[in-house]
Amino acid sequence: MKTTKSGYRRPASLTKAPMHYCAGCGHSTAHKLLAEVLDELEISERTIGVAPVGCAVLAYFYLKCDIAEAAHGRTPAVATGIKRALPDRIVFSYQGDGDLAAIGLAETIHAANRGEQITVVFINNTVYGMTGGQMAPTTLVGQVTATSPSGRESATMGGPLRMCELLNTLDQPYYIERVALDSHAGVLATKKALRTAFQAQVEGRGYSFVEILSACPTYFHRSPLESLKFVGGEMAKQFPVRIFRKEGVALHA
Amino acid sequence: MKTTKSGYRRPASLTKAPMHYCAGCGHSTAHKLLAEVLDELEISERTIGVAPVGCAVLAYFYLKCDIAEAAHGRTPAVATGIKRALPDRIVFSYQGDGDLAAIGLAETIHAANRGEQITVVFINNTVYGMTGGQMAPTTLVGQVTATSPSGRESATMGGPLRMCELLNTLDQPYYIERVALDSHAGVLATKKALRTAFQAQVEGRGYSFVEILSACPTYFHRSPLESLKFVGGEMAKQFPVRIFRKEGVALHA
Amino acid sequence: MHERILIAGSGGQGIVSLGKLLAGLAAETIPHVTFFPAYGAEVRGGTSNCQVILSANEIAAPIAEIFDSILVMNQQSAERFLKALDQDGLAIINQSLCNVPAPERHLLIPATEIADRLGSIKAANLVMLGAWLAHKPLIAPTAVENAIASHFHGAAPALATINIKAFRAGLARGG
Amino acid sequence: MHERILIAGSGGQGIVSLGKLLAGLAAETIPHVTFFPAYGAEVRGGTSNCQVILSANEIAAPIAEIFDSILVMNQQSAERFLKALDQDGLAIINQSLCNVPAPERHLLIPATEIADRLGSIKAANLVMLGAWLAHKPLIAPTAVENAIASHFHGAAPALATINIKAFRAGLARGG
Amino acid sequence: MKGAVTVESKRVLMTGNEAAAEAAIRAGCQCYFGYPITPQNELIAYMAKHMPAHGRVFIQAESELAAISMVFGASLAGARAMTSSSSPGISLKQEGISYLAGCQLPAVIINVQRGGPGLGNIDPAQGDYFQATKGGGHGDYHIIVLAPASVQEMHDMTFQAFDLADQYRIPVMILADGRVGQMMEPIRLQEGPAPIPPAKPWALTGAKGRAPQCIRSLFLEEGALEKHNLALQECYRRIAAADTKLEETHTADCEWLIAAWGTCGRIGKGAVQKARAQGIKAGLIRPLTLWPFPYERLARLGAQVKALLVVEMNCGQMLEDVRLAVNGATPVHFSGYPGGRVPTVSDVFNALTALVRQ
Amino acid sequence: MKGAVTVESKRVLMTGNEAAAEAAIRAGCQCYFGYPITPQNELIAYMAKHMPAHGRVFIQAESELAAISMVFGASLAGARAMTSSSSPGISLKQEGISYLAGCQLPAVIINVQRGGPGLGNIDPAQGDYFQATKGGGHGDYHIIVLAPASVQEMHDMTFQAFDLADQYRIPVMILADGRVGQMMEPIRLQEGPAPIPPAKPWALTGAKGRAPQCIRSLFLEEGALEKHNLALQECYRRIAAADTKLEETHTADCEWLIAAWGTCGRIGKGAVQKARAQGIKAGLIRPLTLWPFPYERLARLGAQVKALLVVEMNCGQMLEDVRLAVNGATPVHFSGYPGGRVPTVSDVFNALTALVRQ
Amino acid sequence: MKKRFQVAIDRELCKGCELCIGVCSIQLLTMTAKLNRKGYHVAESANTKECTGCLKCARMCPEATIEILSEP
Amino acid sequence: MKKRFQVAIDRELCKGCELCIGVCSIQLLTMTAKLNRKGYHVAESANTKECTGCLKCARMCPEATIEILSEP
Ligand SMILES: Cc1ncc(C[n+]2csc(CCOP(=O)(O)OP(=O)(O)O)c2C)c(N)n1
Ligand SMILES: Cc1ncc(C[n+]2csc(CCOP(=O)(O)OP(=O)(O)O)c2C)c(N)n1
Ligand code: SF4
Ligand code: SF4
Ligand code: SF4
Ligand code: SF4
Repeated sequence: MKTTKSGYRRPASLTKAPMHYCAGCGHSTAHKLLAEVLDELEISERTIGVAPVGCAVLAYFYLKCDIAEAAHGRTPAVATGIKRALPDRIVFSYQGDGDLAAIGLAETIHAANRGEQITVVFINNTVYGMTGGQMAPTTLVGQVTATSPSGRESATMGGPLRMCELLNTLDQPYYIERVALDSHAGVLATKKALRTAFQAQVEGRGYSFVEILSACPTYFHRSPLESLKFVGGEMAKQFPVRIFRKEGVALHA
Repeated sequence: MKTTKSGYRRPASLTKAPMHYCAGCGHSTAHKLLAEVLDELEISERTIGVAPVGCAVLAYFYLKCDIAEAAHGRTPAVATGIKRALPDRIVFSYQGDGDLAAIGLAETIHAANRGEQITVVFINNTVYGMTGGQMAPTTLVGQVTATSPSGRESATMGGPLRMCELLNTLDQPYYIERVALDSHAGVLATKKALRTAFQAQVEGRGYSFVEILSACPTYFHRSPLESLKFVGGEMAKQFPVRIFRKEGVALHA
Repeated sequence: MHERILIAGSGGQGIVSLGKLLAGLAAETIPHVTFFPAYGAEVRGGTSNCQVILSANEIAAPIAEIFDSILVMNQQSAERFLKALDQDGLAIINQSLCNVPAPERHLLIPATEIADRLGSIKAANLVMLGAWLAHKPLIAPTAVENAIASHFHGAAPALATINIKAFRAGLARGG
Repeated sequence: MHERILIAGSGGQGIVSLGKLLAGLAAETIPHVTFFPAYGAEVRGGTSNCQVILSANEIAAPIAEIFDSILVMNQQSAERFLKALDQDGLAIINQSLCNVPAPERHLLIPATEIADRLGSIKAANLVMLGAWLAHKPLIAPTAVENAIASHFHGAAPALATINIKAFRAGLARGG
Repeated sequence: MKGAVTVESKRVLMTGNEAAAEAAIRAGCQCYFGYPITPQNELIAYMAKHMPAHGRVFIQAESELAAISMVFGASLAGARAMTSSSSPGISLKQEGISYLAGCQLPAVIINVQRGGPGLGNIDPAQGDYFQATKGGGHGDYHIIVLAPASVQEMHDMTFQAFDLADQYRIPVMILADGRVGQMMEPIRLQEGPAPIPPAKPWALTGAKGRAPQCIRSLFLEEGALEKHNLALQECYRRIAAADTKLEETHTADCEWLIAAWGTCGRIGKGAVQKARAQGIKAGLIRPLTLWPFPYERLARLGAQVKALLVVEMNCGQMLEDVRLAVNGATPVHFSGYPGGRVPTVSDVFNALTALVRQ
Repeated sequence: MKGAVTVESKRVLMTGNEAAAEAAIRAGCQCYFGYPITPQNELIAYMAKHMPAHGRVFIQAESELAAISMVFGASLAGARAMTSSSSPGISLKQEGISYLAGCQLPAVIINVQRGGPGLGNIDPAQGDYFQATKGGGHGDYHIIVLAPASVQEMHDMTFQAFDLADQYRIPVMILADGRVGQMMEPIRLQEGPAPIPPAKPWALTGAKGRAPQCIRSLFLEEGALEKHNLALQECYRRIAAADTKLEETHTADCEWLIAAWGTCGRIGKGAVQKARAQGIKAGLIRPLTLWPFPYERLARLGAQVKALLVVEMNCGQMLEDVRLAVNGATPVHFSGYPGGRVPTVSDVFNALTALVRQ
Repeated sequence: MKKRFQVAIDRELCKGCELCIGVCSIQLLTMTAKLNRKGYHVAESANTKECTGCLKCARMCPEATIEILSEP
Repeated sequence: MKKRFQVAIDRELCKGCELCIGVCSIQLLTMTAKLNRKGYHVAESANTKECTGCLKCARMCPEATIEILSEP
C-alpha cells in the first residue's frame, strides 16, 4: 500500500500483531518501513528474510514474507545460502549490532566482499537489547551498559566499530548508506535508503547495506523522545549519517 | 646478535633446526627476521609467540622463545588472553591469510579494535599453504588455486581482502604497515617494520600490525625467484606497500 | 511456616524486582528462602512471573505447584495462574488491568491506577506488595520502606517517595 | 596374486603421484586395487609414503604390515621401512640419497642422480618405477609411457620426454 | 573427474574423498559450501572444479561456521546442500548442526576424521563417534550417522545420504576417517538419472500463493518446545525402526564376535577370516549406521556369543553403545588405537585369540 | 556485590549466577572472558563490575569462540581463567574445549543450560549432558563436569572447580540450568584467603632462566599422539578414582531408587521424602560429578533395588550412564522433560509410585 | 478545495511512546491518562478535521498505529 | 685497509632456492650440481676473499644458511 499525500495505511506487508518491542524501539519503525518497501516494490511474495538472534528474532510474527531464523551472527551466511539456492528471490538479513558486528563480523565482511546479491539491514542501537543491555561493538565511549558499568573505556574495551566505513574498504559492495531514525526526516531518509537498497537487489546490481541508527529506550535508560535525541546527537556524531557507496563507487567524505 | 657491517651470523633466537618450509618460502625469511628482532631488542626471554594453524604451526621448532599453538583463526584471541594475563611480557601472533583474514577475521579486527598491546605478524601469501594451495581471502582475482581452478572470479568469490586498509578504519591501532619480501630492499624494510612493531610493544604503545607479502613457491607454481617477482609485481600492485598508521595516526595515501 | 508466593504480570511491571525485594527482606528473618524468576522469553514485552518460597525448613524442591499467595498484575497472568491458588490461598489482583470474577479469596486492587495517580504506573507493584503484606504480615512494613528508600537513594529521591506512597496505599487498601 | 607395495621418500619426491600412477594402471587389469597415501603431516617437507595393494581377490584389510616390494627414495625412509620387507620381498633403493647395506634382495639405483642427469631430479620416482617393473612385470611398460605422455600432455612436453627417459633408464638398470 | 582413471567400462579409480564428491553431484546436490582442512581437501577441490561445471553452487566459505550456515540457508530454501570438513572443523559446526536438527532441515555433512583432541594429527582416527552419535551440539537431537569402510561405500553412502536427509528432514553425517578419505580404489559409480527429491512444501521460497512461512527452532509458547522435542523423538524412533543398517560376517554360528565400524570393521573382517582359517568361530558385526545404532541385533548376538571384542581407533566410544545393547549378557572387551595408528589384521587377530585363550 | 542482600552475619541472598561469579573471584580467578547469553547474563554483568574492581581482567569478547580462546591464552600463561555461557554458546566453544583438553590446560567453564536444540528457549533444561560428559568436541577427551542443584552449590562448586582444574590440568565445567542460575537463595560465601594454585612450571611466561617451551596439541611424530592420548586416559582414571562425587538420600535401605542430577535431583529429593512419608522405601542418588560418573556406587545400588527411575529435563542422557552402571542387573525407567518444563515433586512422585505399583 | 483527513489510532497497538505528539505542527495529538490492555497510556487525536494530511505522525509512529484516511 | 670476509654456507640447511645467487653484485655464489641429504642442490661460494661484506646474500637467504664472518 503506497503512502501518498492521500493518506497513510498500515502497510499490507505488516501483520496485525502488536509488536513485542519496547515503546519507542527503533525495531518497530524499521519493521514498518521495511513492510512499506516490500509493498511499494511489490516483492513481499518473493522475498525471504533472515531474522537474527536479538530482539528482532520474532520478526516473522510481523513481516508478511517468508522468514528464517539464523544462529546468532550467521545471518549473512544463511542469507547467502538462500540467495545462491534461489537467485531470483529477494533475500535480506536483518541484524542487530551484536549479531552483525561482534559474533558475526567475519560473516558480515565476507558476504559483502563476495558481493552477495543480498540486502543487509543493520539496526545499530549501540547495545545488546535482547540479552539485557550489554555492551555492543558500537557502544559509544563512556556509555554505561550492563557489561561496561563504569562506561565503555576505549583503552581496554575498544571504541565503537563503524561498519559502513569498514565495508567501504571492500571492492564488491554496490550500495552502503547510514541513516538515523532520530526524527521525521530521519524516518523518510531511512525509508528511502531501504528502498534504494532493495531496488538495487531487484535490479540484480549487487550487495546493499543500510545501517540504521536506532533507539533502544530501555537500555539507553531514556524516554523514547530522549532516546531519539541521543540517536541524532551523540550517536550520529560517532556514526556520520551519509551515503558511503553508490552504484558500486565509494564516495569519500 | 646484531647484523652489522662486520658480518652476519645466524640469529641466536633461531634454533639450529632446518625449517620444514619449502625452498624459497617467505615463512623462513620471516622467521629469520623475527629472530633477528628478538635478538636486537633482547626480548626473546620475555616473549611469548602464538603460532597459527598453517604452514607455520611448527614455529616452535625454530624460534627460541615460548610459543603457543592456537586453534585455527583464534590466534589474536589467544594472544589477547596471554597479554592480559601477563601484561609485561611481549606477545605476538604469527598468522597466515587463511588464519587471519578468513576464519579468524572477527578475532583479528576485534583485537585490533580493543587496541590489544600485541604485535600481529601477518604472512600474506595469497594461498592456503598447509592444506594444499586453496584460495585465500587475499588470492588475487584470476589467480588459480585448488579451489579456484579457473582462477578467482570476483563476482562470485569476491576480491582480495586488504587487511591493512580494513584495520586502518579503526581508532585504536598504533602501528600498521605492509611490506613485501620481494627483494633485498624488501627484506630490509620487513626487518625494519618488525622492529618498529615490537619496539612499539616494548614501549607499551599499543597494537601493532605488520603485513608481509610473501612467497609460496609451491602454490604459486613458480620457482622461488619467479615467486619473488610475483610478490613484488602483481601482489604489490593489489596490496600497496606502505605505512598505514604511525604512532596511532592514520596516514592516508 | 511454609508460604509459597507467585507474582505475575507483564514485562515492564516490575514483577521480578518485586519478587527480589520480597525474598531479600524475608531472608533477613526467615531461615529458608528461594526466589525464582521465570522469563517468558529472551525478548521484550512478554509476560513475566516469579515465585518466592519462604519456609522454616529446608526447601527440597524450590518450585511450587500450588500457591498460598498469588499476586497478578495483568489479565493474561490472571487467566493463567489463578487456578494454581491453594484452596485456602489469597490472591491479590490488579483490577486496573484484570477483569476476573472476585470470589472471596480474591482481593481486587486498582494498583496501576493508584500508582498512576501517585505519579508513576511503575509503582503499581508496590501497591500490590502493600496489599499482600496487610494480609500476610511476614515482613515489617518499615523494612520495606527502608529498602525502597535505599534502592532509590541518590538516583531519584522523588521516585522513592512515589513508591513508598504506593506501598502505603496498598497496605491501606489491603487492610 | 597378492602384491603389497610400499613407496616412501621425502615430501617433494613425487611419492604419492608415483603410487597413484601405479594403482591407476594396475586397476586396468587387476581386479582389486587399493592405494593409500600416508601424509607425514599437514605440513611441508616431511616424509611421505604410500601403499599399493594389487590382488586377485577382495582386499579385506586395505593396509599391509609387511610388503612384497618396497621402493625407498631417501635415507629416513630406508631406515624406517626396509625392515617391513617380506623375506622373499624386493627392495628398490635410491642410492643417491640412501646409505644402506645391500643384501641380495636390495636393488640399489642412483635414481636421483640419473634423473638429474636427464634434466630433472623430480623424475627420480619414475626411475624407481622402471627398476621395479623390470622385476615385477605386472604392468606393460608401454602403458606407463602412455600414461606419462598424457599426464604431461600440453603443459610440458619436454618434461614428458625427461620422465619417459627416466622410466626407461630405471627399466634398463633394474633388469 | 579429476584424478580419476576409468577402469573397464564401469570402474573408476578414485579417492574416497573424490568418490563422495562425485556421489553428491550425482545425487543432485545443488549447493556445496566448505572450508579446507586435511584430510578432506580432495573433496572440496573436486567440488570447486565440478559443481560450477554442472551449473551448481560452490562456495569456499570463510570458515566452517559460515559453511554450515550457508548449508542451513540453502536447505531451508529447498535445495540439496552439503558441507564437508574434519574433526576440528566439525566441532565448529556443532551449533549449526544443532540448529539444522532443531529446524528439521535436511543436509549432508561429511566428517573425514583425524586424530584429536585439539589439533592432534591428520592420521586416520575414530575419535568423533560420541560427537556424531550423541550430539556434539546442545540439546536433545540426533542426526543420522553413516560409517563407510571403503571408497565404494564413501560413494554409495553419500549418494543415499541425500535421500535419507530429505525423507526424514534431518542432517545426515558421513563419519569417515582419513584412510577411507585418502584411499583410492576402483569403484562403480551410481548411474542413472539423479533421484527426485520429495516435495518440500515447508521450504522458504517466497510466499507467492500461500501464507508466509517461517523456519525456526525458537519455541517460546508454553509447552511448544517440549512438544517439538517429543515430535523429534518420534521421528527418531521411525528412523531407528526403518533405517538401522549393519553388515555381518560369519555371525550365524559365531562364538566370538568382533564389533567395529568403518576402517576398523574392514580390518576386523580380515581378522575374522584369519581366525576362521584357524578354526576359531569368529564373526563380525559392522554397523553401517552408527545412529541409529543396531541395538537389537547386537542384543541378540550378545546372547549368542562367549565374548565380544570392540575395536576402534579411539579410547572406547562405540564400546558404550555395544555395552548398552548387550546389557550385561556377555563380557565386552575393547581394543583401542587412539592417535592415528591403524590396527593391523594381526593386531585384531591377536586381541581376539587372547580372548579365546582366556 | 550488586543485587546481593546480606542476611545474618554470614548469609547473602544471591542468584546462582552471581554466586558462581563471586566464587570465581574468591577462588582467585584472574581472568574472565565472556559473551552475553540468557540465562547467564547476571554472571557476566557481575564479573564486568567486580573483576576490574579487584584489579583482575574482564573482557566481553566478540564471541564465544574468542572467549574460550582468550581463556586458552590466559590459562597457558599460568592464570586462573574462566568463561561462561549457555547451550548454543557452549556448542561454539567445542573446538576450543577440545584444544584445552588436548593441551592439558586448566580452565573453568560454566554452562547455564537452556532448552534446545537450536535456539530452543531459555527455560531450564538439561539437554547438554551428552555434550558435556562424552565430549562435544572432537577426539578422545574428558572434562570434569560438576552439577549444582542449589545456589550454595553454584558457589561452592565453582570455587572448587579452580582447584580441580589446576590439580589435574583439565577444563572443569559447571553444568547448571536456568533454574539454578536464576534462582536466589541465601548462601554462605567461601571465606578466608584465596587458595594458592599449584606451581605451573609448564606455563608460558617467557623463557628466562629456562629453555623455551611450547603449549601444543599437535603431535606429528610417529606414535606421539597415541602416547599423549593414553596419558590423558591415565589422568582420567586418576580423577575417576579420587574425585567421583555424589549425594545419597535414604539409600541405605531403599528398594526404589531415583537417579537425577542438578535441579531434578533436588526435586527428586522432595519426591523421595513424600514417598517415605507414605511408607515407600525410596532413595535418591544425585551425581555431583557427571564426569567422572559414579558407575561403581550405582552398580552396587543397582544390585540392591527393585527398579531405578532416572529423571532428567531431557530425552534420556544420564540414563545411558545409569544403564551402563547397572548393566542389566535391574530395570531402569525414565521420566523425561525435554523443553523447559521443570518437573514438579508430584510428577516425580507419581512416576515413582507408578513403578512401585507395577 | 481543501482535502479532509481522518486520523485513526489503534488504541491497543499504541505504546504511549509519544513520538507522534511533537511532530504534529498543529498539535492535534495528545497523550491521555487512559491505559490500554497492555497497560500503556494511549495517544488520541482531537479535532481530527483540522488534520492537514502531512502524515508526519503516522510516519513517526513505530507501531503503525496511526492511519490517516483522506475523505473523498 | 679493506676488511676481509669469510662466507660460510651450511650445506645441509641450504634448499637450493637460488635467492642468494642474484643479489651478489660480484657473483660470488653459484649453484652446484651437488645434492645435500635432503636432496636439494646446494649453493656454494667461490673466491670467498673477494667478498665485500655487503651481507646481501645472507640477508636474502631464507634459511639463515649463509654466515659472513669478518676476518679480524
Ligand atoms: C551463540 C549465541 N550467543 C549468544 C546468544 C545470546 N544473544 C541473543 S541476542 C544477542 C545480542 C543481541 O544484541 P543485538 O544483536 O545488538 O540486537 P538487539 O537485541 O539489540 O536488537 C545475544 C548475545 C545467542 N542466542 N547465541
Ligand atoms: C578449524 C580448522 N579449520 C581448518 C583447518 C585446516 N587448515 C589448516 S591450516 C589452514 C589454512 C592455511 O593457510 P594460511 O593461514 O594462509 O597459512 P599458510 O599455510 O599459507 O602459511 C587450514 C584451512 C584447521 N586446522 N582447523
Ligand atoms: S530492548 Fe531495546 S532493542 Fe530490544 S525491543 Fe526494547 S527498545 Fe527495542
Ligand atoms: S606451502 Fe607455501 S607457505 Fe607453506 S611452506 Fe611451502 S612455500 Fe611456504
Ligand atoms: S507514536 Fe504511535 S505508539 Fe507512540 S504514542 Fe503515538 S500513536 Fe502511540
Ligand atoms: S638463499 Fe640460502 S637456501 Fe637459498 S640457495 Fe642460497 S644459501 Fe641455499
